[in-house]
Amino acid sequence: MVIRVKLFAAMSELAGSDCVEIELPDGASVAELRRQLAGQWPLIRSLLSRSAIAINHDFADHERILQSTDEVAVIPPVSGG
Amino acid sequence: MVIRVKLFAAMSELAGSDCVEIELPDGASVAELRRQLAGQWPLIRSLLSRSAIAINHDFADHERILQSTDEVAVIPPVSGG
Amino acid sequence: MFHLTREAIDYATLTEAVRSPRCGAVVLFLGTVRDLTGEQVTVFLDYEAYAPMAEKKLAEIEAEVRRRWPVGEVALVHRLGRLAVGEVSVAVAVSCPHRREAFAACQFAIDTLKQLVPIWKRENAPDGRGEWVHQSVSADVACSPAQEQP
Amino acid sequence: MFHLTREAIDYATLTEAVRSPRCGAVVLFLGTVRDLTGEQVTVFLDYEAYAPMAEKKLAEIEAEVRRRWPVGEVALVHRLGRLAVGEVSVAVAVSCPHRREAFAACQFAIDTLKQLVPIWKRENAPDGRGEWVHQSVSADVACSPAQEQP
Repeated sequence: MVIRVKLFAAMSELAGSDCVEIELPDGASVAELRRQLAGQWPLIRSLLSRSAIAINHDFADHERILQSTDEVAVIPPVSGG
Repeated sequence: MVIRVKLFAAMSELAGSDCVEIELPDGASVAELRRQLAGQWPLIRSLLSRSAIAINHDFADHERILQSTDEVAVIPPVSGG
Repeated sequence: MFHLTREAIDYATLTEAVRSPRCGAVVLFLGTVRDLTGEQVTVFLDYEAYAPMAEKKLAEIEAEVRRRWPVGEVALVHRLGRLAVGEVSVAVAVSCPHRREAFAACQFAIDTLKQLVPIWKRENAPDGRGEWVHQSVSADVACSPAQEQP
Repeated sequence: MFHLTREAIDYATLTEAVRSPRCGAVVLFLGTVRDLTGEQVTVFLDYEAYAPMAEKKLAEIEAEVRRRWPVGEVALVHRLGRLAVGEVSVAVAVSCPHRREAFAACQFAIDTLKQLVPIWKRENAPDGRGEWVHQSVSADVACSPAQEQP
């Protein structure tokens, strides 16, 4: 399945885009998504390691299995307020 | 010496005036002032026992010696805010 | 800055007055006249002050707040006279570089104001009865816990 | 109530909106753009949000505040886009029957907002350089303690 991943702030600057697409096997987890992102976009590795993954507007843990219809985003450390 | 004592809120209602005058010997303390006030205005006794005495706009302890030029007030429990 | 006033408290102007480019945090506290104190219905309040002493105590509170926290500006205003339900009786505004300081300084200022400043309120009930509020700090005198806070 | 906005935050209207005759205490927190973060001079900030998730998290914070404290009303507003030094980036207003609850609820709301809500700021220096702020929560990544609070 192809997952579109939204990127924000420095993450989007490092990747050169506010959205990337990534090919993942069916039943892939968030941990697998992280490995693929880090492999294909080496520049985002460091910040990715400090970032959370959100699925459908909630924080998701490493074991969460992705669905092709999920809205997926990388959430670097927030700095609102 | 004659000391004028300012009264506020329920203390002033109980005494029927916002100010009373009291005759005290020279060198009298705040404790002596309290005894004289309670003796001459029995209605204020209960609230007086829960009130502070202020001299020249500061809280004064029982041992403080009064001067004839002092501005003296009874400060019942405050309820501002 | 601090003052006693018989006019409505303009807390927006007060808040603007404490803002500063050096201060990333502003905390404003408003005390307002409640319609209920415990079971007792209030229709209006009268506030009375021993004004020169109240102003001296407000000045001391301002000085202590500035001594304890890196305050940009602090403003304390208390209303006097007759207030309807919903009106603002007291406003405290504080600016600090960071928010924890601003919250702590504002809370200290209103807590200390309510302990030390010689101002009294009279609660007036719908039947026309009014009563000055002089709750005791000691447990052996009857007092409603509901009256402990504004 | 909560919202994200690209307009200046009208905190006076927000404060009026949370006032209530049942609530004797209102606490308002304002976060404003500081001119200095540590040694670094800021001339303006850009705020970006992952808007649908930010709104979901704001709704969750509002619900949690109402669950924990006897809140009359709570309002959370965050500004987005470009802000000059001194402008208000975030406002949280809370009304409660008593002041301790109002302070605690307001502080919890802004603390939680700053931890959970996906909003980011970019600090823009006088030389034109800009940098997104992504400080780490762990001690092993360099971060200025001065950046920890608003």
